Amino acid sequence: MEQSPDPVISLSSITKTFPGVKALSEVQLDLYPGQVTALVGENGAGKSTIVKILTGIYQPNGGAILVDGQEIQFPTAHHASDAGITAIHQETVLFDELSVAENIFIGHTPRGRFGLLDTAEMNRQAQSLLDGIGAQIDPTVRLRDLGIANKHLVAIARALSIDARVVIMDEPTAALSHKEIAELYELVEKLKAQGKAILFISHKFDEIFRIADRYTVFRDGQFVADGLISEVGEADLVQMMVGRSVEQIFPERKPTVGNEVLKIEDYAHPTEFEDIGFSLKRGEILGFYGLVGAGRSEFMQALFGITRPSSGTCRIDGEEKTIRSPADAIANGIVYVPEDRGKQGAVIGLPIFQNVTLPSLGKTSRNGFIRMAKEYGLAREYTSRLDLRAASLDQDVGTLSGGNQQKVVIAKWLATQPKVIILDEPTKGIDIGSKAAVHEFMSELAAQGLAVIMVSSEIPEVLGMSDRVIVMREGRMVAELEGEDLTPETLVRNAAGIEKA
Amino acid sequence: MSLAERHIPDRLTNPLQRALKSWEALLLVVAVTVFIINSLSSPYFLDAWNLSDATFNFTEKAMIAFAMALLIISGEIDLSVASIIALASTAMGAAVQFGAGTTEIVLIGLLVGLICGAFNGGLVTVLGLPSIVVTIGTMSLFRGISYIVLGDQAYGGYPRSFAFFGQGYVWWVISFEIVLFFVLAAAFWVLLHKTNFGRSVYAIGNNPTAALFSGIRVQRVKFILFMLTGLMAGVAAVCLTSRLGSTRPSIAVGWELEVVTMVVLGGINILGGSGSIPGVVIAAFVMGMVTFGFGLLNVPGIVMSIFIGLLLIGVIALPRLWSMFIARRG
Amino acid sequence: MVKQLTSARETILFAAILAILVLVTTRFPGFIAPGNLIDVFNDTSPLIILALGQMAVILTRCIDLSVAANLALTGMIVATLNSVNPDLPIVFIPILAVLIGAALGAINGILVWKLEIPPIVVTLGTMTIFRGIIFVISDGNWINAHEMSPAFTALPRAIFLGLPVLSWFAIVIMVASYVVITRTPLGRAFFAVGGNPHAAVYTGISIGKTQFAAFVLSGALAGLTGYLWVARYAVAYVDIAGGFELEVVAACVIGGISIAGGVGSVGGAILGAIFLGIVKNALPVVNISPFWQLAISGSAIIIAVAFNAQSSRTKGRVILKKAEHAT
Amino acid sequence: EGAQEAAEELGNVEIIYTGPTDTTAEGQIEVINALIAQRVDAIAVSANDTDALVPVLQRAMDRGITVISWDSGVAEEGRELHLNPSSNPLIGNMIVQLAAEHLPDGGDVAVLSATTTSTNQNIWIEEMTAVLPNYPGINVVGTVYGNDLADDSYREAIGLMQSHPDLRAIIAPTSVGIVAAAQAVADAGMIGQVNVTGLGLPSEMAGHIDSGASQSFAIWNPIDLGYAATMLAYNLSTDVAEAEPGASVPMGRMGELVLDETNSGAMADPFVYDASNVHDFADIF
Ligand SMILES: Nc1ncnc2c1ncn2[C@@H]1O[C@H](COP(=O)(O)OP(=O)(O)OP(=O)(O)O)[C@@H](O)[C@H]1O
Ligand SMILES: Nc1ncnc2c1ncn2[C@@H]1O[C@H](COP(=O)(O)OP(=O)(O)OP(=O)(O)O)[C@@H](O)[C@H]1O
Ligand SMILES: [Mg+2]
Ligand SMILES: [Mg+2]
Repeated sequence: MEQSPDPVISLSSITKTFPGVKALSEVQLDLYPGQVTALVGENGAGKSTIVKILTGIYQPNGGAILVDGQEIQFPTAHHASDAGITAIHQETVLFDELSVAENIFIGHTPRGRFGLLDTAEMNRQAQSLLDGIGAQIDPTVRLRDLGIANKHLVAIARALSIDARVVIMDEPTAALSHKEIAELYELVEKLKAQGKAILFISHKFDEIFRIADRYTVFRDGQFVADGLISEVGEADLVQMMVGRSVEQIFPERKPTVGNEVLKIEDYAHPTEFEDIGFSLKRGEILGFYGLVGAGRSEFMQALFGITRPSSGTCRIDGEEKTIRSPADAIANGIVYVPEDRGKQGAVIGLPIFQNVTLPSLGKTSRNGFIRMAKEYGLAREYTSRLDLRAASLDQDVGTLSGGNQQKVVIAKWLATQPKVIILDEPTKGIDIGSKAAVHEFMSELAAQGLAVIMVSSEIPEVLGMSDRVIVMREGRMVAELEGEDLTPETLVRNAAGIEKA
Repeated sequence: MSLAERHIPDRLTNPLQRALKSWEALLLVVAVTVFIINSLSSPYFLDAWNLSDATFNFTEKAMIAFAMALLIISGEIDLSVASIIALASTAMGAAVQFGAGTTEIVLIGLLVGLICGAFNGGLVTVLGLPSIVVTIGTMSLFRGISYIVLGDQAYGGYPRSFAFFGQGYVWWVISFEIVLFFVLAAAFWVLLHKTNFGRSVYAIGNNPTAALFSGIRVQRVKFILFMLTGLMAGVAAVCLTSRLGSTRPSIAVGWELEVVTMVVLGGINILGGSGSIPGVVIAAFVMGMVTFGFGLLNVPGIVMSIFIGLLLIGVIALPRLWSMFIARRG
Repeated sequence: MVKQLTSARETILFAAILAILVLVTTRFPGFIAPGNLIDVFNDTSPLIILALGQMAVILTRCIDLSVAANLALTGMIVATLNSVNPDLPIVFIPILAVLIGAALGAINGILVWKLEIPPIVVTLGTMTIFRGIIFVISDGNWINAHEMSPAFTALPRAIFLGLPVLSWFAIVIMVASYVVITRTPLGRAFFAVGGNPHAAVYTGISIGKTQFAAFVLSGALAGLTGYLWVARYAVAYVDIAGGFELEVVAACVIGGISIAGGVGSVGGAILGAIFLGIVKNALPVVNISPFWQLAISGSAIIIAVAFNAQSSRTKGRVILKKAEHAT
Repeated sequence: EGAQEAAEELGNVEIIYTGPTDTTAEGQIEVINALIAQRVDAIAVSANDTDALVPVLQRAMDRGITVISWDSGVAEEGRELHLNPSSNPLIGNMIVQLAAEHLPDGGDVAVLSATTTSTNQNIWIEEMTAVLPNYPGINVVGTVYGNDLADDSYREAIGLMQSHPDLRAIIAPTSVGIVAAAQAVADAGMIGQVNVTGLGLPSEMAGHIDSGASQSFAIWNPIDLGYAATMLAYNLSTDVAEAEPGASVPMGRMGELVLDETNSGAMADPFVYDASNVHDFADIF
């Protein structure tokens, strides 16, 4: 450590409290020029919170921020970017109604005559930024017309549009496909070469070991350790993160496959997907793999009754059913854990226990009248099975970290005791400890005879958990893989549409 | 995984403590203050008959406010309620001309309210239009139909027995309207706070997408809420028409804003998602008492409205100013 | 892409306006005489000015229900000032009106910004408070034509290049709004704050300050309209422009400005106002019974909004290659 | 003012002058409730709605309060007597006569009223229609409503001039409407062609008489009206007089009010103002 240069930015004894939660308690963090520092920690460890403090979105309750040894404060996001700090945030914080170029430059648009905004100049600069990161996006299109991956690329371009010395990336790869992730790595190398200090937050260990030079570990809002990546192993890092060792990531399973619960034939939608058909048996875990934007979520949402397919049949336990709404799907034992937790999963504003019982109100009430004791009972049962971390059950879900919100959403569905559970990216943005819990839980569910559909973009997860995998590309089923055929190579080949060599 | 059971308590603060710090408690303090100021400033205030007369200042509006509270919690709004009163009242008046009896008149009033509510609800839920805009439109449309029917005429000649709803007394100074007010308050309290339906209203108000993904029939619940609001406007139309004994198209002009003011004063979040019926009940009393108290002091109505406006902003602003003040000192 | 979508919406509205004109002309040919159209535009000018201010507010996810009361209060103040001190040079009057209106708007803005009270609550409150203050200032009395100086009442109706000054005010404000909304950081901020307030914070835009600016703008325009209104009708009293706030909001919504914030265009707001203005002016001319007017304008609002929603309905994403080519 | 004058003359009377937030019947009811609560001796009301106030006023009478209506009346069962500022047939005749005087050859005339529900407006227009046959050549082409709002009235007046190019006069029996119509005529450059007349206040109309937009208009003296209403209320509540058909009730310097079969009576004839006298009164009311 002695040979490293002075840090560009250094945080010391930073404390941040929210009503009822101490998100950060006297933590420290140093970022060095030309180096990538990985910030690791479980869900709710306070990673995103420190990012928001660094970018002027939150004000710390205590501690100091030193830039080049000078103490400084960031009352607004402008102050932080003026000090040369830029960030790609965990949530995509962009404007659907504005154009790509406007999104990239909002807040610091080039000015032309009379101090008015210079649109042409802005579009040109945006184009060159996008080209620079290998994104094929027209800067004049409206953001709402882009897919989720492209939106993320715009967010990256936006961060780079500020001439920064410190670049922060909070889970930048969560929504990106392989190709885009590779390009991101290249970009990181380029930034490093330019001498920028990079803070990289990720739950994916392969990534961290590939690109980071240093690490800092937080646990439950406290600083645990930091050092050089070259001096630690994966197991040590995990140990520091969770305060215990996590040995085996995917549970050993002996699938006991029962009779068929769900049979889908010829599901099609005018614009999103077509020709989808498969069958699913009790106790089975069926994986759905594909690149982001392959239409998996759209199909699952049609299956769950959010959108209506234009044709196709759905049989449950051999009986043909028409699912017109999520209420129908739930009544027929199909439930869906959505991908967009904040928008579609948790009802922020309602307490945890009410979130859990929302789809099971029929069970916790008598003749439509609520029984509180039953509600608390049900909520307690399922949240403790998922090892939820919260101060109390009547706390607003909005005050939980992302991973814990996900647990509440899963608990909500398990409480309905479904026949088929669809999990759309169930471990996206979840820390390694909770991830293992979710995986264990999934196999437990399957062992109890539940049929599980798991949509995932992570190959290890798909391979580790699924008994069978369906690959989708551009709205169609392109392969159904099982046993021997199930290899990383076949998955990627089918998902990307590459011909066999 | 350390399965050392992490115990999560049900609640951190006990319900009583919570109630003491609530909006309703604050409002109750305001209500008691208003009551005391009124009785000190006018010798006429503390008189059973006068207080009874004063309740008419708010009962009809409050009946609509209960349903509007649910609608606003669900994230929608209905600005056409006063116009629904006009249309329902017109329909009742027309029914009288065709020789309808009291029962038929009341049924027609309620039915027209329900239909108007369904019309709003249909435009909002089936066509997916924003309710604030739809109901600005139907606000003109419903009252406009009354004008087409009645023009510069008035309907009168309501049967004697019909007068009971707006002018009748159940016992001594206890009017039918105040009894109905309390019955409806209790019914809406149960509906919002004690039933699955009420729970889904809150869920929809906080996050309609997640509510839909949780199997709640969002559009159906909203449609029912619009019908309920229309129905309550119909109930108010029956009471008001009975109290006035006649119908003109200009009946209840401007009530929509008073109803919304009452709801907001009652602590219902105008953005949806939170609020309670007891709050609305207390707010109704506060507004009624304030207008009556000022009336006794012969303050012109327009000056009174300054006070209502200040009350509306002040009741929300003061606690925030106070906590800002505390934060600055601490 | 942006242009395509907005212009599609505006074209429909424009077509609707033409259709009404044609319909009215079949019954009363004089309506589309240039002179009359100028009159109609002039009559609609206050609505256009107010709709442009309201547009800024609605873009930031707020609503200003106090515009009509602000108009009336500012109108009353400048009229009182003029009657007390008729020698005050006329150029000061509109400037003063803008300042008073902006100050009233700033009250709304501060409450929304600093205390984070929902705008509908704030402006519902200030709406009644402003009206009450007019009563207190005027003691319920009117200020009539002969109490105002001739210059005071003459300004809006003076003809300049064939158009009344009132219309010129509207035209200048239309152009200025276009520049502010499309070509300045403030205009961009209006869209950002309304489109995604959460993200606006991340880009260093202050939500509160932007909303404050929108309220001040709306207030300033309402104040200006207050003077123009009082001078044009040569009378000031408590109830002038009563209920006009809903018409202003209706104009914006008909013009395709999303009440949810972040979506809208200057052209839309103007067309929305003109649409209502023409309906309002056409009805008495074609001899439709006055009792029908309310119902007709109500239906017009509903139909226009339903139309708008239909034309701007998003197709969603297109994943299938086949479907992509088909659309 | 007139009421104060009467109060001073009587010595032992206190006047409470109050009004609702807006001009609706519901608002007036709230005010009347507050007055009942204060156990006033008499209520003199100018009603927003003929019928809607009846129940509450009956309750007032049940509690021993003298109720009279003035200017804009209440249905018979809701008051003891009604004081018309002038007799309705007289006003109906007056307004059309004012128009006819300046149209020796006849011509098209339109009416600009207040709201569709104003009791007094409707009665005057009815009376006017009744006497129309006495004015050959005068052709009433329509009635529009300006809702007693300056802008609506203005727009309606403009609309009238557009849709009836041969319009020669606008009769506005409302003080808001007549001012707005005069302004509209002036702005449209129709002075000399369209004459505005009706009921208005000298203080508001002086300018328009000067400009020629209006040749003449009529009104009663509102000070006298307040005075008379107070006197009547006093005399009824102190049982100096009874309100019954055919009775006459004294009203101080205004003489006596003779009641007809509906217990209503007229105070005095309206007075006509034109260029010769309007400025003498403009400062008074
Ligand atoms: N606005 C807020 N209000 C209240 N509590 C908050 C808020 N934001 C974060 N927290 C709390 O602060 C803690 C840290 O959250 P943070 O989002 O920083 O975690 P994280 O490490 O980024 O987790 P993840 O990996 O799930 O994204 C959590 O306990 C969370 O509940
Ligand atoms: N342009 C967009 N606008 C709004 N939401 C989008 C957009 N693009 C994607 N999404 C949302 O992002 C999610 C992912 O998109 P999509 O369903 O196409 O991918 P997928 O095949 O399910 O892949 P994955 O589940 O791995 O993201 C969906 O929930 C979709 O609704
Ligand atoms: Mg995070
Ligand atoms: Mg997906």
